[in-house]
Amino acid sequence: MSDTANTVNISQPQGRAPLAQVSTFSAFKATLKRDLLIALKRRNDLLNPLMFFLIVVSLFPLGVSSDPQELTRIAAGAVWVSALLASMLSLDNLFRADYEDGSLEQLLLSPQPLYFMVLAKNISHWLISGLPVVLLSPLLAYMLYLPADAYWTLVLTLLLGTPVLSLFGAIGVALTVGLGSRGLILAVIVLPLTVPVLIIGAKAVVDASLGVPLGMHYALLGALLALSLSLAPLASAAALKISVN
Amino acid sequence: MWQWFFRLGSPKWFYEMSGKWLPWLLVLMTVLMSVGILWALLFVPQDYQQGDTIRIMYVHVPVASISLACFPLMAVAGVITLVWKMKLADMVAKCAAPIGAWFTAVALATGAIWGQPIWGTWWAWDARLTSMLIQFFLLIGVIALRSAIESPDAAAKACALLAIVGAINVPIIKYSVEWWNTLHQPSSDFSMDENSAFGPEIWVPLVIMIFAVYIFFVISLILSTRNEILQRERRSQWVVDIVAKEQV
Amino acid sequence: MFEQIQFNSVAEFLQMGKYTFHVWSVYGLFSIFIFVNLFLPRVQRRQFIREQRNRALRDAQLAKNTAVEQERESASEESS
Amino acid sequence: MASSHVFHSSTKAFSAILGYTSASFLAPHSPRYRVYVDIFRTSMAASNSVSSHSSQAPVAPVLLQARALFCERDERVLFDNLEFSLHAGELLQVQGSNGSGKTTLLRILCGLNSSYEGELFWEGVAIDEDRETFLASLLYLGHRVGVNKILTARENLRWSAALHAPKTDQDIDAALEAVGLMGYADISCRNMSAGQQQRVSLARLLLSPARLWVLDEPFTTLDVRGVKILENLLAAHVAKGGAVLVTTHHHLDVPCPLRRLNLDK
Repeated sequence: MSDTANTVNISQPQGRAPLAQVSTFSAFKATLKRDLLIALKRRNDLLNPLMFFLIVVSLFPLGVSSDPQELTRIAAGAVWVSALLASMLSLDNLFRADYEDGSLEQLLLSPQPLYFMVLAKNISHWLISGLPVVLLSPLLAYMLYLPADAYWTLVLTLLLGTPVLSLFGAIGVALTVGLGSRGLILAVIVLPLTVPVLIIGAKAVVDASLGVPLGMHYALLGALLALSLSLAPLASAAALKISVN
Repeated sequence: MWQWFFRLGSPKWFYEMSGKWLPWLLVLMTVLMSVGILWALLFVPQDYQQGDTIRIMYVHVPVASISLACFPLMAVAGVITLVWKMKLADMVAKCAAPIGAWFTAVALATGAIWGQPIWGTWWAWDARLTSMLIQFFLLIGVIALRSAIESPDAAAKACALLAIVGAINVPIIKYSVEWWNTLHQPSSDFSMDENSAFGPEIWVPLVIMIFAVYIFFVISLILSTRNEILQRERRSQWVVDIVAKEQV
Repeated sequence: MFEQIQFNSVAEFLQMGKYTFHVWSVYGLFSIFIFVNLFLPRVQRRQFIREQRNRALRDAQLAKNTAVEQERESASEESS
Repeated sequence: MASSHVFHSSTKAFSAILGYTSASFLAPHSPRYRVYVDIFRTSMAASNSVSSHSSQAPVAPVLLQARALFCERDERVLFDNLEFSLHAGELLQVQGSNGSGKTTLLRILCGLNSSYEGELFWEGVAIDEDRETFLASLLYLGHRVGVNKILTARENLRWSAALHAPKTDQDIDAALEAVGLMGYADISCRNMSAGQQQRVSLARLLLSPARLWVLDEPFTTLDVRGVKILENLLAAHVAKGGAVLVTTHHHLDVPCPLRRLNLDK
């Protein structure tokens, strides 16, 4: 055994060891790929938010009225509220499994900037749960008799708005991921934060059918997206650190 | 300066000092509040449009203005909690949330009562009321998060973060609600700035009431913070001494 | 500013023009609010102090009880 | 913070003389606001189980150092004024009864738990100041294995390697083989036993360039062969000049310098 001890003392590099050269980008890609792979392997999780979205939207004609004129009036709001709820429902998958199996600790202890790691998870979450909703929305808009002028606006505003929902939602999930019984607390925390997106998005669709120019609406949504892209992952990262504590 | 700052962070020091301030604050509040309320009820002239409902303004506006100040206060306390790990800041933030929620609820209720004769309904999706309602939801979220997390340390940090995120969001929410509201329907002429004839006989009592309610807010914040300090420091000797001494 | 009190009689003051309910309910709500916010902390404080005292008493009692029980147990073991 | 550097270099000189750092009398304790009586629950049981080690003249540099650590959980002091240092080429076993704070200590060292007081240094620099360097040198395996059950063993390792240093699939397969999971690379981890999942997690040790391994109860689910494999991995890492911090109730039988830190009274 003593020769092992000898090698210990001889092979000491002096000074601080050089940093392992890992590009953040490749870690970012790996995280993105991993999350997408997990989602693809769990088809149900992929489908559930979409089905939820479909069902909630189809509840509106049943609950409100099947009268086309009335549905036309509420179409924009109904689709937007349903998209909001669907993205809220799917948020649970964002950090939960990673927290439970310990992968989250590995992520937090990686020498990568956490901002990009959280961003990668956010992007994959949006690709899985947000994008399908955006793609399905024209069909539902048709079922609710949304005026034809507003279709593109609906798709575009959802395209700009649903990432914001994911990003804000991630903060709430990160704050509550360690809680045993989260229940509705996630919704209570996150839903008020999403009010601006809902207001602007739904209003843009209404205004599009009225022929109002929409530059302002897109600018506001874009500003929200830029703001949340730059700040929300930082807040989520900080929240994750608090939650694993 | 820094020494003072960190001494303020000591719960014991705060407890002792606030005990000295409280009587003075209570006297000041009682005087200002009595003057303000009597002035508002007896001497303020009737509004040519609103009649005697103008007197509601002297309650609603001070309460509402403080409920707006609550989120920034919690956010500042949150930054101090996260950066300097000062326990007192978290205690203040913890106590400010329910008090702020109460102020917001009262502001909403008085706003609704004031609005009824004007709108003909108890609730209108007026920009101010709506953004106040959403701020109420945000505060409820912070309180819910606080009670959901068991570890006080994690709860402190999580709520600090949520308060900061919320405080960044409040102006965005306010702006977007106003934008949504003004384009939907013409703004109700219910806001103060549109009362062009706004003489000192109107605003002097209002300023007095705002000061009075601010002091009231500070007093109730200090009172519940003192309780929180006792609760958290219950094992330290000075609290044990207080418990032993106090007549119940 | 204080030219005059705006009301000619107490009854008129209590009536507040057309808005008896509106004005007085707001001021009533406000006074309840102030009252609750100033006195609830007092109540909580007393509760806390009572709790702490009871806890101290309980701890003392508990220590005594366990001592008694242990004695009893050892006694019953001997008798059986 | 420059003072901490200066101070630390003097500690280093000390540690070179004493063999391990016991600079508690030097450390300027930050005044803590705590009135109740401090109970010194922890003491360092620094016993060199390998006798040859203590007689070696040149002492390996200190990698990790903890100074005046205090931690309290649920109104109970877990440890107070805990001091220890971990040298290159050393294995430190943290011992203690259940609930004595072993896991908490490891999580504090890694930075997963921040509710503590005291100072931590990595290679002489406060970890708070240069977290990135520390994290690049750290591999932590916790209670929860960090293996996603839906992914296969290879997919799991590909991701965790990419966080530190990307590896080819050949490397990953070789690592899996080394931990006795040959042929399991494409099996979904859901279909593995707890011990096998633990082994997947252990394969990280082979793939990571980290110098410091922090392992929380790594032996729990392993069978006899698994235990042997892990012990050999630890010894090899230490022999290369790495450092290991491990909690276990298992009696470590490793051919390398071993020190014990006892968190019990």
